Amino acid sequence: MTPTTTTTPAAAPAGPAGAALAGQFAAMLRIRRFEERIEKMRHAGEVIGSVHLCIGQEAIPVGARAALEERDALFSTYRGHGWALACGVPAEALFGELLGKRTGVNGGRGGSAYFSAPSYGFYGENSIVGGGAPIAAGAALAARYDGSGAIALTAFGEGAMNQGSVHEALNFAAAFDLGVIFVIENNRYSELTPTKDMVRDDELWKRAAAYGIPGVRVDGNDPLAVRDAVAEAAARARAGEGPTVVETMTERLVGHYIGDGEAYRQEGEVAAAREREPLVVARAALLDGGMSADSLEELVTSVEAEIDAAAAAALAAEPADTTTVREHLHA
Amino acid sequence: MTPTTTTTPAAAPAGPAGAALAGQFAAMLRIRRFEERIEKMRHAGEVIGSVHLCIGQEAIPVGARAALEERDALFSTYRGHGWALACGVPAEALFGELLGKRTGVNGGRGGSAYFSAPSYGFYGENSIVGGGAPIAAGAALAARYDGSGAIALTAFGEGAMNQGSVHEALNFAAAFDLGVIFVIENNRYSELTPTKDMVRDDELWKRAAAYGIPGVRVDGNDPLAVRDAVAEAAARARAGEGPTVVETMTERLVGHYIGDGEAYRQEGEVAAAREREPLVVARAALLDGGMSADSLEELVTSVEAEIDAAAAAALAAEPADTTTVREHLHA
Amino acid sequence: MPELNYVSAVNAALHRAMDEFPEAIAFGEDFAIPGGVFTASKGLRDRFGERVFDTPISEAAILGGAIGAAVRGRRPIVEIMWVDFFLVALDQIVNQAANVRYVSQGELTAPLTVRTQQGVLAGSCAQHSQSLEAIFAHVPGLIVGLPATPQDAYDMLLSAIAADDPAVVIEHRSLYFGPRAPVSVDGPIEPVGGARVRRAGEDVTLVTWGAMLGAAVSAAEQLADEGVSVELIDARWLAPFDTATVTASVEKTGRLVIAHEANVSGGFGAEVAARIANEALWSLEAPIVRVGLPDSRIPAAPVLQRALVPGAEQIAAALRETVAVPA
Amino acid sequence: MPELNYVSAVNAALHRAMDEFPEAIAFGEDFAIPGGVFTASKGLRDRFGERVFDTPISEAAILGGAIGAAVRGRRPIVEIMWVDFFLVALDQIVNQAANVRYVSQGELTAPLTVRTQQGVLAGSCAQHSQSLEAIFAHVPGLIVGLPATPQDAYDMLLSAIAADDPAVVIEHRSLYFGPRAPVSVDGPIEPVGGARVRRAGEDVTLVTWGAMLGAAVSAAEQLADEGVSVELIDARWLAPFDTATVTASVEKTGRLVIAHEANVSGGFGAEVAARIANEALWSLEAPIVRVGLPDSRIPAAPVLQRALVPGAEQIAAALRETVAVPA
Ligand SMILES: Cc1ncc(C[n+]2csc(CCOP(=O)(O)OP(=O)(O)O)c2C)c(N)n1
Ligand SMILES: Cc1ncc(C[n+]2csc(CCOP(=O)(O)OP(=O)(O)O)c2C)c(N)n1
Ligand SMILES: [Mg+2]
Ligand SMILES: [Mg+2]
Repeated sequence: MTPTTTTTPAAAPAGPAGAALAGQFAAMLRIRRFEERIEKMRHAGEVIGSVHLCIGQEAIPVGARAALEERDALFSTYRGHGWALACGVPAEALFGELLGKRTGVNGGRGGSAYFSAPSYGFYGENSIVGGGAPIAAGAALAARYDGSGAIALTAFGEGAMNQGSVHEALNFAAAFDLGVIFVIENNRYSELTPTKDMVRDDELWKRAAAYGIPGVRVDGNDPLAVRDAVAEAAARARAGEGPTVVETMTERLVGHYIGDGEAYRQEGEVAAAREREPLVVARAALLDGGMSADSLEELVTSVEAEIDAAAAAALAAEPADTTTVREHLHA
Repeated sequence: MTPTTTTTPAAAPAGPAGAALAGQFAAMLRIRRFEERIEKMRHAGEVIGSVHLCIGQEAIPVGARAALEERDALFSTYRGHGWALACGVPAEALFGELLGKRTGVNGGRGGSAYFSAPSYGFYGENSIVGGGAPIAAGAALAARYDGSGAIALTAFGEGAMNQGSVHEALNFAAAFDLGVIFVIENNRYSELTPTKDMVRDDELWKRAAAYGIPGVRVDGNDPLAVRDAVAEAAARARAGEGPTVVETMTERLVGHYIGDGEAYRQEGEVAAAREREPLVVARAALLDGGMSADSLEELVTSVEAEIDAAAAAALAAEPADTTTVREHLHA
Repeated sequence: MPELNYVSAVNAALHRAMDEFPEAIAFGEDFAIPGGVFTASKGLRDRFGERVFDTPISEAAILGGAIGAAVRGRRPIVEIMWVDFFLVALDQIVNQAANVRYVSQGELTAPLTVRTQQGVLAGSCAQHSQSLEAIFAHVPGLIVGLPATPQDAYDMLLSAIAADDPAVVIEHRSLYFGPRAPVSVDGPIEPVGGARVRRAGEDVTLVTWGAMLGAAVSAAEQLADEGVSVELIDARWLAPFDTATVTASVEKTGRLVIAHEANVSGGFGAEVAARIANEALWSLEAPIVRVGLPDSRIPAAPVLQRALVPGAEQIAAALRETVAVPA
Repeated sequence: MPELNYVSAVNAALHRAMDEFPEAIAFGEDFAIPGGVFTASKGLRDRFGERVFDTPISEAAILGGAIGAAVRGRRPIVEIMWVDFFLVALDQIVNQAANVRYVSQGELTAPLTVRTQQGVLAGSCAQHSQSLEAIFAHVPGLIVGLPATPQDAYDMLLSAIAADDPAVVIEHRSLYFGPRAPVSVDGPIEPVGGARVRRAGEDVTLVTWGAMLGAAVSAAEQLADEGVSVELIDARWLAPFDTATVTASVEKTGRLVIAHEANVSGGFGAEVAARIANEALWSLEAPIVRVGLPDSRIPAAPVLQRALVPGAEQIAAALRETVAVPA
């Protein structure tokens, strides 16, 4: 399944790589604009509660999802809007969820940090650090029996690598050759704490060796690099050869959550990161590759129009339905 | 602190290694005879409840304890009688504990699988697989602040390496250079299940690299090899250089617990193990090294006499005190 | 009807579930090839092959694995060997499994069953002795049952497995190798829920569940000898809890004793008392009395355990105290 | 007396504890250099250096680390950022910490304090919203407190830290940045335990704790306007629980309402009801009523949360219902 976007690049650079990059640029931009709009909605008090944006990290979901198929199951963390969008969840239904609308993917029950949209292969966010890793292994286990040939992918932050459940999931999947891909979104911070101070060796991909499985580190700001690494892992998973750890190196350009004062940043850190962030890099590559500034602008405009429309529709929707709030506790 | 034993080898082979081996033989034999007696008591209905014997694994506690000092803190699993004896806990108080006597180290409250004797540096067994690992890291943490120069050692089975808490403890200790030694007692089984089927790579010492700390695998049936590996780890720990993983390879000659039918054994497995078990090996080495059969016999007799006396005294002691059963819940 | 002891009834139910639900899979520590440390899963691996397997000592992976498999169409049956071990991975059942259906508005479901066992057995240590049903019963979204007889070990497990929601079935070690009883093994699978009046009576209501049923029966018999008629209710399921049966009984007897092995404070007996103090207060002719483990940790020595763990004697005393209150 | 809001009172208590107990150390996720995600631990690292540190996202290591340090002479104060996260490592507090003193007959002790916070805040998701005090209060050996005011945030935390047993102090996010109040910061450290009558009354007893106190006060005020005099008890500590104060009040008022944010079934309100239904049954002139979150998972949308989470209105309704019962 390629990343879903309503915008098909008008005049992408020549060749399949160029076309792929243009598509991925559009998909990343779509996430970026979504997140930016959410940030505004949060500040405006339209979205309420803790929100974790993936601004700067968009290449990971976009690249990873491009290497998967529709039948596969994907599990993310609370920082999951980008993953859902990459899976094809309509922006309107996602806006609706965060706005607490009836039209939200979970009718407002999940919220920013814990929604799911399984019909798009998005098996959900998880707000417990590491909580999704064993569940993803279980999804891969299911594929053992159902003949679907499906695999699973779970994404989590580098800080989650210190959580017991992730360790257990890695070993469980390795021992039984489960078709699951463990994607580490390494943005260098565990909330407000530099993760390098919480581990001895911050090359976390190397921990794969402890479980006897392959591990790789790639540029998490390059969607094609992520796609290729995940594609390799996916091939292995689908062939019954078990799990892979894919560590993707990135930077979060905003706070851990909206409102984070970011006192932990080094001088100039975010400014430097903004120079190498995925949209900047992809935009330059597209222009370098021969895409015209006009075509690019057209692409941007069309993505922005889509997001605007989705936001407007979501804002206009009915609030979550309080009359059914007690339903669906049990079958 | 050398392993405590009331028996000083009469005529050990020449040289310090010979003397050490004779001492360790006596210490291992003391554990063996203790365990054998417990087995009898269990079958006789004098000891009641689940009992996990360390028969075949005695070289690990004896060797490891020989590399530690009195100020250090030691944490074991439910398979901990040998560790306690190696720490110098009197056999009588240990018999008493398992027999549910007032004179038991915890007055019968701990039982076979969850007792402690901190005045001997034995901070206790743990009946939750992996539960003791973070606690041992905490004991090492305490030493940071108290100027004691103490270190901690935690022993657990190879199966425990798949438990989340052990992972967290390893990383926590590694990240903060805590002076704790992680001793894996690798007897190849997680209860009734071969551990090699539960991991992809059964060289568990290699997992140390995931945490950026040294790992080593040694012959766990050779107390001197264990001692040396632990001594190296202890030096590192005391120097503030952090934790080490010491994987000690051994074989349990009996069931996981008394009563285990051992259906999981391969044909001839235990018989082969009995040829290379620590007492057989040490006995041969002592004789080879020039110790006379008579001296050896004397040593054996004296250990057995000690165990007999301890058992008899424990059996004669008062049962646990029911009148105080509600005490010590709170300060 | 085969004569089965409790653990064989569990085993029979597991066989039937694997047979009737092609989507069922089953796993746990020492579960498959060894057949379970208490033989509960004996023969499953031979019969159902790869659908039954052993796991590493990784409770979070077992429970999380069950959830992931469940949301993808399987019907996992897993074992947590002791309820105490649940505590290393409670997140997976409370924060994860229990939320699946509700948060997704029913788009996802987690039809998984966790079998575990609990309680004090002579010599069991403090970390292998707790009765923790109250924790699970405080988690909306879970089904919680404690079978007390071979028939219920069979029936309730099947009901839990057939239910399309996460269920925790808590067995008790002390029951596994108890007496055999005829067990009907070909009835339809009932929905979860529903208490059973194990003994009808007029003077006082005794509510219990799990392994305490045996002691409750003895106590009721003792009281019968003394001329007191005890209505004994085996709650069976704590979630859903059959309040109506208890209320109806108390309305008849006017007196209520609740007995469980778990610690008194915060035990599920409190919930039963609270419901009655709300719904049937005017029927009460005596204070509600709870019998349970006094609030203490649990020592290993059998002599100490006997001094703490309540049994028929304590229940009988509570019944006597309750009926002695003048109407 | 400084004017402090709740979280600053927590902060002041932490500073005082680190100052007065040289053996105290303090750690948790984002606790030291960042000063805590809610600023509770601000300034500690600067002032106490290495005695205060940040940890990996490893709750078992945090809690186990605290236990190990405690049995070796330290007095650890640790933070579990949300009570929901406790569930990934509950073993360490239930199977490990709570057993230390009892099993060793007092030879070992675990004088550690875990601070955590809980509850629903507008928009918080199902995995960040639970109120789990009943779980801890069901674990003998633990001290459990829920401070509701800045003064108690200060006092109770110090009491917990000074106690030589494992303590869980459960704060509530919604209180952190509430109004400032004068907080006495140089009184002696009290032993743990003891409820407070926040408002004396004659007609009905209202027992609550934690963040529900605010709603309870409003409800009591509403009822006062209606001519009903409510005796409002802030339980403060669930373990040890001050039953005597509640019993004495119910003996006076004859009516009891219990309110908490936790789910009703299996909540600690059940324990309070059960104790009264045993100790003060004859004083009751109306059924005991509990107010709590109906047994449900917790949705994120504020509008849905408001439809579930009880507040002053629900409490007032329960009080009215209770006083309406004819004597
Ligand atoms: C078990 C658990 N512990 C702590 C938290 C609080 N918490 C939420 S996000 C986070 C940091 C996670 O860092 P990382 O895994 O690197 O992911 P990132 O947020 O950087 O994407 C923490 C500690 C939690 N949600 N769950
Ligand atoms: C958390 C937890 N899960 C499961 C168990 C049950 N159990 C007790 S011992 C054991 C096997 C442990 O194997 P290993 O770590 O290799 O130690 P060994 O017994 O071989 O010394 C298991 C699964 C437990 N006590 N705690
Ligand atoms: Mg991160
Ligand atoms: Mg082993």
